[in-house]
Amino acid sequence: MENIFVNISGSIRELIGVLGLPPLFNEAVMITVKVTGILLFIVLNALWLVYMERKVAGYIQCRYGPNRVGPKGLLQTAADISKLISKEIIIPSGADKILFLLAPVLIFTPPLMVFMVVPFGQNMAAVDLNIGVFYFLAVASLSTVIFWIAGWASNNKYSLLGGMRVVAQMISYELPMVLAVLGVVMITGTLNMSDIVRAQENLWFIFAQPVAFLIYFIAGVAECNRVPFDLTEGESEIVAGPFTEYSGMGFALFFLAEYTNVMLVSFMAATLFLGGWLAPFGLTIIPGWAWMLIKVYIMIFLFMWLRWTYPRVRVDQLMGFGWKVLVPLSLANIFITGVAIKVLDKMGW
Amino acid sequence: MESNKVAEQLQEYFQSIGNNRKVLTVSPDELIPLMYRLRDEYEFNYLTDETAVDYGDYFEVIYNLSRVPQGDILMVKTKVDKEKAEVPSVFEVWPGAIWFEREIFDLLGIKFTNHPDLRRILLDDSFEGHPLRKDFQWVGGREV
Amino acid sequence: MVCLEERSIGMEIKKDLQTKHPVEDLTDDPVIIEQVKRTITLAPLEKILNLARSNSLWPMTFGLACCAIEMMAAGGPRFDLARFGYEVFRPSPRQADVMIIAGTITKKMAPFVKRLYEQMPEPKWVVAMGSCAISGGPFVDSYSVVPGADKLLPVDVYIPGCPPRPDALIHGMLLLKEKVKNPKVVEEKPWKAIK
Amino acid sequence: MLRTEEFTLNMGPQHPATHGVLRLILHLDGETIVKVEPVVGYLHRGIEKLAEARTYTQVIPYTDRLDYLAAMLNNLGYVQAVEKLMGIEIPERAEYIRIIVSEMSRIASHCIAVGTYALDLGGFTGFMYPFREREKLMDMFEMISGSRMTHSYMRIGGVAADLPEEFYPAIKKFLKEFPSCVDEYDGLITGNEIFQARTKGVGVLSQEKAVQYSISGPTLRGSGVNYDLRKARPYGIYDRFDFEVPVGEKGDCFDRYYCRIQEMRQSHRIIEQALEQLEELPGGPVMAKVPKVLKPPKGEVYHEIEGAKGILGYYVVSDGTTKPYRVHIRRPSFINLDLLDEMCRGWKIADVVAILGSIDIVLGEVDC
Repeated sequence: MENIFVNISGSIRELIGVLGLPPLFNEAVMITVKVTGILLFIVLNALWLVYMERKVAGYIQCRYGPNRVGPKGLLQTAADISKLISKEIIIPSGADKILFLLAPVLIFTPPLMVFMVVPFGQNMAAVDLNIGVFYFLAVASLSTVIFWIAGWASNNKYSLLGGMRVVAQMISYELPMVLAVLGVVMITGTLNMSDIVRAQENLWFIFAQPVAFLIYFIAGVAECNRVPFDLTEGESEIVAGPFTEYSGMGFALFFLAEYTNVMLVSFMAATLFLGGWLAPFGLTIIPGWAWMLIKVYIMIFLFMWLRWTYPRVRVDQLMGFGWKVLVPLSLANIFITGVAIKVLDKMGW
Repeated sequence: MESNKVAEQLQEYFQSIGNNRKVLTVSPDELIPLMYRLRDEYEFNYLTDETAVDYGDYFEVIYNLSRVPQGDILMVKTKVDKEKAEVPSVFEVWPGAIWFEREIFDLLGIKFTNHPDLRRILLDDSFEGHPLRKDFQWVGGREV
Repeated sequence: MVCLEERSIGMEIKKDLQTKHPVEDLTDDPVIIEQVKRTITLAPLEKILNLARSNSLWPMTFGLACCAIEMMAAGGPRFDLARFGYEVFRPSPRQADVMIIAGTITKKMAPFVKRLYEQMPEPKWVVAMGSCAISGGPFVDSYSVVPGADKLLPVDVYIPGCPPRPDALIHGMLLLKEKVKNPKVVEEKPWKAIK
Repeated sequence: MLRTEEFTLNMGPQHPATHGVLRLILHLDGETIVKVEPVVGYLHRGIEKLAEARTYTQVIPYTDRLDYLAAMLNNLGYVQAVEKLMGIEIPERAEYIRIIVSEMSRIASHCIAVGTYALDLGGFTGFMYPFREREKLMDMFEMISGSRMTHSYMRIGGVAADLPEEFYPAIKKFLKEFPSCVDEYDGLITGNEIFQARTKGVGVLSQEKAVQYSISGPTLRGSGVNYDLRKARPYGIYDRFDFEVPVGEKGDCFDRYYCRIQEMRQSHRIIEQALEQLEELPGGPVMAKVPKVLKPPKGEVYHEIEGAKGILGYYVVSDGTTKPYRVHIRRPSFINLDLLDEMCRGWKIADVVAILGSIDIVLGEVDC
């Protein structure tokens, strides 16, 4: 069971190899198989997360979530998405047509590109980049621009405000995220995702770097625009932020992209801090990739729990907290880890 | 409450003051000095309510003042005839009167002099006529 | 009794084709009639989409008066609108499917109601909740109240009551669900919808 | 030279945070507010004109639809005004029932005020928990008056009907659970650091300005003015119960919100005492001897009570016929709203929502 997926990809490789086509072609086919696999995984998970969020919200608020559509309400999100597909797409007059239609299309690319690097299990990363973490941080910040395009193109004052808030928030929370991840990279000395996971054999980094994990988690919540930092889609202030003007499939893509971002940040948290596919206390009866999924879902549940308890922060408090608290804290964390590494080397570990 | 006591003391300052059944009546031109005196000397510092009634040929504007936090209340009334419905605004005595008077202007058509911005507040600006006047005609929506 | 209303303005689904197609009285150009007959018909795909649409009607946060509080109570913990998947109250008209007119429409508010209705993307429905939205209610002979929402918009479901109980609203939404699932239920057998 | 322009944003009649159909024209400089211009009247149904064409008893259902969150308190105000005009003495039992029912209505109104305030600041769960308590109150109202929100339960001269038997166990169970529920709100909303960060020190209202602008209710008491009509000028039998009036110190959004939470606890105490004293009473009538067709003597009366949102006053002029000549309603939400402009200057958009939520207005009452 452990590397069932590795065997599948191996058998596909032999299947194509038999055709005797040039090796470059094999590589291309392998990559497309992996991309479709990951895309399928993402879309299915996003649909499932929408349902899970509404059920979790229901139980936190002492009411049932959707339980009438399909068995136990499982088809609820399917009904939502197919309804949104068949909705009329309205392009507001005076809107920047190309950008308006481009934004929902682009919103899915940054998370998809980063998922190529995420190690789902023992050497199950689609592309095992040796600068995985750096690639993740670089590409994840692309979605800022896309939100801003959506905000600008819809020619609506609320979206403009939402777009301005997005730029301010996501940029000012990139920095603490990068510095927190730097703490981990200093210990492992490598940027390769799988090596980082292997380095957590005996001690997960959440115990070695608790402060870094906390900063990473808070910055992750801000990156995905989740409550208490959901100022972009501040429901009671600026109606629906950048996607006020989007109807039908445009809105559905933004809706699902939010959950893909949450999944992405949880995957990274699991690999960097919770020891990826390593089983805790050696319980290897459950395969590695299943452990990875369990940890990711624990993190996602944390995101949802946070959403249904906290109100929203104000814009200037958000910026103040980001710059005055998180950045100095993460710098101090880097300093202490540096000193600790030096001291531990001296004591010959 | 002690409206008749207030009435005697103020008798010598304002001739137009009258007192029937515990209500101070005063003419519009002496309204503002009386209000200032009531607020400063008798610390009626809280204007709870200001409204108006259309009695056919004249309007009556009613002010209810009370003392915070003691809680006594006093009613002051002025009369102004219908054609030149012009009452001085008590905005400078109690700034809270600003929306009271806009509503009275909107629904009854009494103009308040030196009121900061006298516009319609409840009805649409394109609405003609003042609904709370007794001679207001309108067609209801009931399909008879 | 919650009653179902055939929309006063003929919207997207035409009657069955054997009878004279309504487009014929609009134009007598055979090409256009042919085109219209070919496109606007109740294809199986439309049936599936109607099924999906009926199970995820997103109402727009558009409370006017006392009925809005009962609408919030319907979304609350006890009468849980979330069970049917209708609890996603979208503030922006672009993402809403159903406009629940909960309260009195005054003449000053009428143009905004009309504009919000036009901003909603097709296919959209209107639920007139409460006797004020149905016919002006206790304020029908006031000088500033529009006597009924159907003076402004085509209304799909009328929910009487002042204010109607939250479970009456849920019953109305279920009726709308029947209507969306099979628009013909209104003409032939409306009582079938009211199980 | 870089020139930044002001732009106006329309928090229009349809907005998730305006508690109904209030339109705020915000003149913004970036995110900070330069000027707020509230536009009201989108729910003006002309109740005062309709009341002139109805008999005295027919006006009662219109008063329910004014502040539709606390319908009992509206009835109480109107009915006591007409009784004062006609000089009717209502039986002791009816007085107690009125007190219990109006304090329950005050708790229901504050439940919604607290719930929607948490919703405006983004805490969706804080909106759901008070609604759960309110549903229990709704059941009891339905037992008493047959309707959840628009009860029209009080009549001129007493109450429509006596309390049903199954009301007493229900209210006792509610009174036992309610304090723990209010502590739960404290934990979920008041104790929440982000909620405190969003409300402490925001939209400060000084005492002199509050009194000058005739603000009333929890908004006035939040600024430290101890003026509650139930204590300052007791009407009905409020002087038989002992309860404190919660008063804030700094007059910011948090104090106004916290006054409402404390007032829920005080109303809970009043209901407990009223219930005990009601049980000792012999079962008397609940309606005074009042003629079927009421013809009050010519004259006028102005009567004020402490409504859920503030001082609710009724000015009734009668010309001796069966229909009132003029009914004017002093609506607290309408008056509390005119100060929104000064309180919001210099704050952000998110604070306009917080300040508007802390004043707690109901559009049915603002537009009458």
